[in-house]
Amino acid sequence: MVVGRNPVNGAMFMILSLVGVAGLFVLLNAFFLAVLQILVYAGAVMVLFLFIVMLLDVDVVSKRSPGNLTIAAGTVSVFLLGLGFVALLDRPQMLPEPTLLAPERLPSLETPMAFVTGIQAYGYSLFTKYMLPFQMTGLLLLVAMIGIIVLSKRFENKSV
Amino acid sequence: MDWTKVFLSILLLPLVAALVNMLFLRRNGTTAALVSITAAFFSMVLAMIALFKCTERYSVSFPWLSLGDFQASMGIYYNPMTATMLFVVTFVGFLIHVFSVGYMSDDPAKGRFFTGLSIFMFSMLGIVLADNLIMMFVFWELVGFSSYMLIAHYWNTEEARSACKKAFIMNRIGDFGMLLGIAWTYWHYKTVNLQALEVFSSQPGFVIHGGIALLLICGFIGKSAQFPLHTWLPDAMAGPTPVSALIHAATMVAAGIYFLCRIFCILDAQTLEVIVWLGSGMVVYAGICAFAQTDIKKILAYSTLSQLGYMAAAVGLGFPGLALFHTTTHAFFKALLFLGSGSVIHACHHEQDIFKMGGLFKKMPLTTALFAIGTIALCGVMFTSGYFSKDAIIEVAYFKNTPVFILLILGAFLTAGYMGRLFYVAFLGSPKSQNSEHAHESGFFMLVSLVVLAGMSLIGGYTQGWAPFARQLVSGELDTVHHQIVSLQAEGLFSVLGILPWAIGFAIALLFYGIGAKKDALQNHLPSVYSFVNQKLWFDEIYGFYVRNVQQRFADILNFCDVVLVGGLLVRGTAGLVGVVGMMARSLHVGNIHIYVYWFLAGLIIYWSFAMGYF
Amino acid sequence: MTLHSVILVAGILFITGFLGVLLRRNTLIVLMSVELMLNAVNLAFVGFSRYNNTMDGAVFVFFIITVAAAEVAVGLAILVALFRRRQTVMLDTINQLKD
Amino acid sequence: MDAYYSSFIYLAVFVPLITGLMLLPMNTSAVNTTRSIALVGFVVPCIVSIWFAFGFYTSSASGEVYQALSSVDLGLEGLLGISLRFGLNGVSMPMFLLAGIVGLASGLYAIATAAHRLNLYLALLLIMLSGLMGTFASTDIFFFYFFHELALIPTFIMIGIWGGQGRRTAAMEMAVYLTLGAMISLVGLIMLYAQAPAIKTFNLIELKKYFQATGGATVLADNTFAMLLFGFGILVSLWPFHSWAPRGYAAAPSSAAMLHAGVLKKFGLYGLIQIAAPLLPIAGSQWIEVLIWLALGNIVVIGFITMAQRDLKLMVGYSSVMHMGYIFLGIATLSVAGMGGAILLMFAHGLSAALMFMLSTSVYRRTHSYDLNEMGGLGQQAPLLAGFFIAATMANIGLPGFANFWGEFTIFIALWNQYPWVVVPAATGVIISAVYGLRAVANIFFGEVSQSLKDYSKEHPITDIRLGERVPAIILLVALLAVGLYPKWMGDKLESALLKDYAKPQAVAPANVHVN
Repeated sequence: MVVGRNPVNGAMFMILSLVGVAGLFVLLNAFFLAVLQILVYAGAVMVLFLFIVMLLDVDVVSKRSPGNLTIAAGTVSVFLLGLGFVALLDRPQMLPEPTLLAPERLPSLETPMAFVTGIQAYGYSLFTKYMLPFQMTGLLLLVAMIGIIVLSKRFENKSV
Repeated sequence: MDWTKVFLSILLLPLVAALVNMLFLRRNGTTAALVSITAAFFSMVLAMIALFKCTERYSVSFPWLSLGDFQASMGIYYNPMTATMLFVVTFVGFLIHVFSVGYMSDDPAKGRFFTGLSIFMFSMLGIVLADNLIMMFVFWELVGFSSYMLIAHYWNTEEARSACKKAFIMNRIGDFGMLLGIAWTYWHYKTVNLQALEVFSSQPGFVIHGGIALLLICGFIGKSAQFPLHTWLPDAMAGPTPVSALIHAATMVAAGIYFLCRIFCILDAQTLEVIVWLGSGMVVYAGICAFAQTDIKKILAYSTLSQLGYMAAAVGLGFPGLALFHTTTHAFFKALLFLGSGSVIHACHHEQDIFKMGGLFKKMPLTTALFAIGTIALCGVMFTSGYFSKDAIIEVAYFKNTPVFILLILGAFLTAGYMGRLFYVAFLGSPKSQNSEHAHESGFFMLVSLVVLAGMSLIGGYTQGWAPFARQLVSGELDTVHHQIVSLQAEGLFSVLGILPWAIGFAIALLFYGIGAKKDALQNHLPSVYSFVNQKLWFDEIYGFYVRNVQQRFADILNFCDVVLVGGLLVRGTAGLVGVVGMMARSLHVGNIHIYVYWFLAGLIIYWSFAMGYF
Repeated sequence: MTLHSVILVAGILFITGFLGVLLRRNTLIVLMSVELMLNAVNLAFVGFSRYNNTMDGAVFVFFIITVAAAEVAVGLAILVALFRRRQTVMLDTINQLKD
Repeated sequence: MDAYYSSFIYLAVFVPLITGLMLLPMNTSAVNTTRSIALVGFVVPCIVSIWFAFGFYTSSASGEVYQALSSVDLGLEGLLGISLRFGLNGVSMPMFLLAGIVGLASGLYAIATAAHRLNLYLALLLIMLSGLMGTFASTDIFFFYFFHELALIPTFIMIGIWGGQGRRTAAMEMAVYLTLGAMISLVGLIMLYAQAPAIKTFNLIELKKYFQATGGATVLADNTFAMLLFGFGILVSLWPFHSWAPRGYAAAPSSAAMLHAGVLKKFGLYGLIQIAAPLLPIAGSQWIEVLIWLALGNIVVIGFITMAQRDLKLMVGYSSVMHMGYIFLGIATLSVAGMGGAILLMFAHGLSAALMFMLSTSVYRRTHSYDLNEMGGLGQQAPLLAGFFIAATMANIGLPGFANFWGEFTIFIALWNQYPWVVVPAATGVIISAVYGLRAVANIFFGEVSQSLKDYSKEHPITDIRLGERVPAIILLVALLAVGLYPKWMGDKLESALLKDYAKPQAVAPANVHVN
């Protein structure tokens, strides 16, 4: 995706990596998120991407070597990544294997909710502790929807 | 009889009249005049009833504002002083109202004028009745305001424009000191009630604070136009003549003297000394200045200043009763003189220069005769009212303070001199201008008030005829003076001194100026002396210089600093700084998304090193 | 399954996305790369959530997915609008924001 | 009973807001409908405030100085301690009344002098009025601030759209200063909130109780007071943070200037009196000396600067800045008398400043000039305008009979008790204001008709003051006189509230011996 220049190929690889991440979620016992990942990302978002790619029908652009600064930035970022790994490796004692809790155990609302695989836990969290952000997200989606409508509408008027 | 209601009616009737005039009768001058006169008349009647019937001290007080430690009240304190002044103010005020009907008959803004007169009466009566310093200050300021409005009556003339401003500001300067004095009194004596102060001061162990007294008399200096705030008074002649009469004779300038008498109990010896010298200095200074004036009203204005000097000297010598006595008689004859001059001016079609008058005795004999009565009363000719009051003050000075005595005698001599000059030049001889040739006797309203005032000028000095309660004010002090003079065996001296100054003054004026002179003899023969006198010791010039070159410059410099430093450097500078920061921030926004990525990376590095504890 | 490995994968994904943003000039691919970075963060979130044994991280992922979906929708709308106007999706030619 | 009373506060706050919002989408051509809707929005708060002023009882049996208390939880009470709380005490009542009266006067003036896009103009004015009523009626610090901002923002917009010369810079300068001041005071208010973790509320009454119980003599309290003092000070144009005021007012359309200079500017002073000083008396006393010096700067320096002005509107603006000095001095006494005088003067100055701004616009309408040197003799053509202008000037320079006098006088007396030497320079302001006030009157109205006025009046015949200008002027003058002639009715209400807040720290004040 990063190396290839064709956006369609890129999008395909992207789907691949998203599905991979979903698999990792499954491994981490976050089944709900994995499903969500597949549905929203691989299902909706990437389809949207592909749709736009097709719609715009962008050609494969001419190759242009990146600037020195870009290369330097890339190097630095890779270096940082390496540094992070080294830092992680330095402290093996901080990495105990987390134990999994029984998925059916329901948490009480006062104490921090323990990690549970069941979907009910998400419901509890969303409608209690994260009520306000949840509402805000709803608002955000609404705003995004209106924004998209306005964006597409305005340019149509102008182009006519 | 419920005296509270009586006094309140005296006070509020003019206010009601003023309100009615202001709200409904702006265009209907004649009705407005009627309303004001009615109010003044009933005020006068009630004041007379009080004078004869209310024979005890009377006080009543209403709380007016209370905020923690600060308690202000409005109230009435009635004592012989109040009785006398009430009568004088309402009586002279009423006559001036009557006179105004004739004098202002053809003025288009009669409604406004009578509104002003009524407000003036109201504020003046407020001062007279006030039972505490705060209330007095309230009305004190109101008097200043109403005189401002009255002086500004002919508001389209340049003189009125500057005169009214000057009068108000000069008064304000005096009030500034008075305000500080009141604040100090409030906390030092813990009361501003006049009666309470009287009671306190009579208690043993009471120490008068000199600083307070000095601050308080600033109010007197401003209102009574004493040195160095006297310059507004001659200029105030820009107003209509009845106003000049009201301001000079009965009320405004007398308010200063009245105030001194009211707070006499908290004036200390040094302050009294100051007052004496202010007063006696003014007697001579104003007397000399009067010689260089050709405007009939300005001569009278300086004469007022000089007479105020007598009153101040009396207070300063410790005889407030005599000061009020002179205030009373002065109110009569000075009102007479002003109204007489108004009658002359009216007849001469607003010609005010005495060297353009002349021969008026033929055209308007009654006015001339009445004016003559006023003149002799002012000069203290035997058996007129002025004689009694003025001589009493001179006698006091004789046994109290010799230099002051000499100054006062000199003042009496000067008075006769300039009044003689005025009378000979303006009334005798032959007409010197078109205007004076066509002069005619004034109408009924003007003459009637002149006649009454002339009568009072002649008999007002016989205190035996006063109401007993008011006589308490002067009888004691007159007796003291009499005993002193008898014990010093100076009666003979005073029988001579009672005649000598005015006789010599009149004689010299007659010889020097001659009858019906066309030109000022002093200007002809001694031009240098004349011009010196005409400069009036350069007070106006000094104040003018101060205002133009000191105060205004200072203000301009501060304004410049404000605009340039605060407004320019600080504000624009801050705005500029913000702008620079903004420009720097904008240079980061190059529009290329890759650049933002670099910033992102830089932020990442900083964050990472922070997380690793390198910072 | 260790936290280690999860973070390692998340880091690699993040850097990949980052390099994509850095190197590519096609706005579509840049947007995809941003998505990839968000995914990396999601992964790390879930890992830490497991590690700390709380629900918070997992719930956050939920929000991020929602926001990302909205973001993609809006971003693509802008992109379409831009393309209609300028006939290009290349980043280096789109620098009108500067002024 | 309180609930019944307080429903009227809601009426006074929200009727202008609702009518203002109603006007926004109105058709510009429906002038008469616009005017009548706006009239309702202006009249209701005024009537409510007057009714409150007269129905206000001095002290209740329980010693509670607040009346018509009410609160509505908007969902933030549990989280932050914020509720929409309304209530009036003796300190806020005069301000509430002031907002009502000046609001009506400026509204009538705006209605009578049709600007272009009248519906927007009136709508903004109404929103501003709603904010003002809300500010002074709030007993919740958060909403006290919130309503202030609600009133502040329309000011900027109005200057920007309808302003006179140099409106851009003026609006910018004003916006920068006022936002800065508001930010600083907001930080101060939040610091106050943070210092009372035990009660965790923005409720002013609770905070007062808490702070009076605990004292609050800490470094933090000291800093908080400084934040509040300077934040509010900037909002009130405390010298040397004043330069936004004269220029801003000069550029502002008259109704906005009336409301801002008259009422909104009192927000900072009100905050100092109602919040900062009673909550942090000890910290306050640390800052008094600074405050006194700055206030003297307001009086003397600005006084002289006012004298140097040649432009009528700038002069009026500077004089309004100058009078703030007296109020600050009154606050600096931290005593019942001084604070009472300050509130009286705030009330009076609000009215007289509004009147001055209004009348100077009226003068401009007739002469098309603000240049004092070019004018002259207007009194002949417009005697009634001259009369109103003189009355306004006299009120402004503190003539007895107008409320200003009692304010200034009380402040001087109160100040003398603690700082006698400060009174001397402060009282020179009495002379200074007379000098510039009377000069303006003399230059505009007295004397002969000036050449430029003659030239101008040839083409534009000069008329006297019209009914639409007369009515608001009379409203303002009557209010000034009502307090000026008999200040006790307002003074008693003030005293009852102030005694509760300021009696304790002033225990050392000498008892006032009064002999009657």
